[in-house]
Amino acid sequence: MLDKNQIAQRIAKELKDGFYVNLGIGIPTLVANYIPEGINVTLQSENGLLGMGPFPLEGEEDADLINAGKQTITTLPGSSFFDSAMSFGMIRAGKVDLTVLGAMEVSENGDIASWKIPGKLVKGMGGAMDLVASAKNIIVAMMHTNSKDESKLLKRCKLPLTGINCVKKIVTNLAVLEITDKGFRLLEKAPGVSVEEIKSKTEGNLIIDSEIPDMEF
Amino acid sequence: MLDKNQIAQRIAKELKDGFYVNLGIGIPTLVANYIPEGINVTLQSENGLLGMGPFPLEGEEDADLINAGKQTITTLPGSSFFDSAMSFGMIRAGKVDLTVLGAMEVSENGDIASWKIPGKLVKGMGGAMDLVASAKNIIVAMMHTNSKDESKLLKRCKLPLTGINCVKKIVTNLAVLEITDKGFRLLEKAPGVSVEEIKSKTEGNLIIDSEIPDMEF
Amino acid sequence: MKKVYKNAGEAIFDISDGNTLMLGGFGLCGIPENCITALEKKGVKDLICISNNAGVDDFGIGLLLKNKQVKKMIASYVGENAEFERQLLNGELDVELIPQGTLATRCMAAGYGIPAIYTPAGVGTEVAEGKESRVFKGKEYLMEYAFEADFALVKAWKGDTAGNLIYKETARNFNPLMAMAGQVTIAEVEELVEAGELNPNEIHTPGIYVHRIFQGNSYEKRIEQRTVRKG
Amino acid sequence: MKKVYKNAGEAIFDISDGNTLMLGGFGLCGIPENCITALEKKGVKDLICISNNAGVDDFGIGLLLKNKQVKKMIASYVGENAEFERQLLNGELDVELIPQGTLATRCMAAGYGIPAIYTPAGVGTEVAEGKESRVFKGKEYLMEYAFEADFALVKAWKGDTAGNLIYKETARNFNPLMAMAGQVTIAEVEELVEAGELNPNEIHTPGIYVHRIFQGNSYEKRIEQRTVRKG
Repeated sequence: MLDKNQIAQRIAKELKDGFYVNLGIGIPTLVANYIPEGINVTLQSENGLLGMGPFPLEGEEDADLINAGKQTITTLPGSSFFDSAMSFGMIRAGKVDLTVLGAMEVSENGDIASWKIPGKLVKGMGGAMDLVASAKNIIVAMMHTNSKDESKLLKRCKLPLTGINCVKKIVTNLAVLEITDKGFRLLEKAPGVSVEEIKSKTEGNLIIDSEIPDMEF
Repeated sequence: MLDKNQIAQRIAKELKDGFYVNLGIGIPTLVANYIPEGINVTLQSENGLLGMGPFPLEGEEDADLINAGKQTITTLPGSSFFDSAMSFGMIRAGKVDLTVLGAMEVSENGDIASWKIPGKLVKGMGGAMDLVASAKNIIVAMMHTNSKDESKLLKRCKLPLTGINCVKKIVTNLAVLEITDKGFRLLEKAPGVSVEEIKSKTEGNLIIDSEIPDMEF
Repeated sequence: MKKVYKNAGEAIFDISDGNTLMLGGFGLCGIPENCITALEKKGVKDLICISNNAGVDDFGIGLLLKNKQVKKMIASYVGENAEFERQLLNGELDVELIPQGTLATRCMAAGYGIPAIYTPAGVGTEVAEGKESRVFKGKEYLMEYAFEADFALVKAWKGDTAGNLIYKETARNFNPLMAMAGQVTIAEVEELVEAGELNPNEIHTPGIYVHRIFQGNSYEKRIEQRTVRKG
Repeated sequence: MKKVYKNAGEAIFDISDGNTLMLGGFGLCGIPENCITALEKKGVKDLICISNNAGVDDFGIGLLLKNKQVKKMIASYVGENAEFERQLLNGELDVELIPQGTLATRCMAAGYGIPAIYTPAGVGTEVAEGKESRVFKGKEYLMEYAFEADFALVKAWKGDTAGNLIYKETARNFNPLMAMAGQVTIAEVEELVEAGELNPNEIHTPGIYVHRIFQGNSYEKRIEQRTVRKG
């Protein structure tokens, strides 16, 4: 079973040289720590920045320089600032190669629910609906089950949707899966996790059409 | 009867302090030479400039700094450059207070024809259709009649239209007129020109509802 | 026609009860601090505020919420504000949540005189309810209308007496979009210079969009999430 | 992933017969001179060119026209070119004239992933023929679609190895809009510097929109209307 950092590490393997990537809040943010050697990736922050760097050194925080999670950050050489319309413009136009974000639920047809729990206070969708509606390639990073040990990979999402038919791949603490016409196709399993366990914790249709290898990092 | 410079001079009297103004090619360009004392006007050039100044001194021409007529120009303090989408954006949003442009024909309901003569080569409408469709206040600067001494102020335009119901005021070599629900309302006549002459050279409905004063400059 | 005002209080003199305001900023970054304080002091009520966020309890739009000056909030994310939560649950506050890119683009559309645009954000979700949708090249989009606002309150880094604005880093965010969209746009700047002192090639918001400008003071520029790394 | 190319010839290597190209510039101001020369040399034919103007007889897109490489021209104003006129009257060339603001906005829409926008330009004229129109708040607008182009060829003043671009003065014009809209965007710049040497706050076109960049040479920057005043 993977921890959050290992999920991030596995997702980082999906990065290709030259990619522009938008990383959501939570596990997705950790992906930046595992960018493979020799691969040059540019991070987009939807509040108006390309070329996001690491957190600043203590004392070098700049209130005018934050990411979409409102954290103080830095820029890397070759960065640029722009307004929010251009930021979502480049997202909508498919210029961002990969979007990694968290989710509460994903359905077997690629729907995602991530922003609202009825009965609980609604905080808002922020940029998530724009991202999932437009991104060329969406990877969801999440735990395979919720705190009640219920599957988060469902036939149909129960929570209000963020977007439909959009998720391409899911990396959980148990497995790597891709969305196909017929449901979740199991690609890899976490070291020490059995296919049976993944089956039992996946409510949506699970396709196992070959020997399932262990994830590599 | 006015010459082109006097038409421009009369139009300049319509300028108000703080106005943003777009001046078309031809007579409208001359308006810039007659901006009244104490009135601060900012000229917009639709190729991407606010704060257009006069032509450069000989030897100071800058190929990267032209107006919409492709003439070398200069900038004044407080100027700004922007792209063509923003330029027409501010036009469309009604931020430009006054647009002055030439015309081949104007009809009594404010339609304007200015870009195309069937049978002759079509050069294109450039930004004229955007300007007339969006400007808050459009003044047409033109001769009252064409080279065959036919009226250019018509019941209906005969040439292909540039825009409809858009012209507010017309300054010709003979008169100042405004467009009303019922046609051209004569406001002023050029010094030495009779109301009868204006009547005879205006094909569209001409409203004369008071004593017509001479233009003042 | 002077655009320069002495301070926020003078610049917002005619903002009235029930007005719709756009307020620039993302979180607490790039917000019109001086204008917000002046609005709080003026005590205008029943405001409709369009802003990406609603500030925190004791800063930003949170100040206006605490003071019960806001009737309706149009935003994309409001998760940082307990007072907001309380008023919402008590039915004291109306809220409309819209996707962030839609919010940004509806402001831009207003500034560009485009009455409506199409975006895929929200298709198939509750955001699409009651909205017209349309398929272009096999993909579904929602039609979204340009915003209207009586006033836009924006914050820039540098400005000049002609109203030209330059923003700093990610404090740009919604500011240039809202600046274009206000019926009346009021800009507060950290540094106000004479027309001619800013490079015309580096202007983010041309002065034509800015009706009033003043040099703000005492900027707190509060940081919401101070994150640092080890040296 | 290197974006930097040695010269125009290498950067346009895969432009092929029948491709749709956007070319930046207004008149001869801010046109991709090096790319045009390379296209002329390469001899690709049946091009569909989207550009505000068509150059003059012996410069700009005029060079491609003279060489009979252009099948169709989409522009707002083409009045400066006698060869253009000849080909058009002979039926050798197809031309589509559209309002300048519509041209600009259709490029921007493409770069922003917005499939269609509404503009009042052309309502009631022959430009409206065959187009869908719609009334918003009592005013009629035409629906205009985002442009598509295989390649966008743009010219900037400064660029860096990450593809960021800064334009100079009115040479900006259509360049940033087309840069956003190309399936492949090729930028030629007067000065190419290393990533990090341009101020990120002053970038006009973020590098994400630019796929290839090279430092051009021998810029002629011809002036169409040299107008001067007495000193």
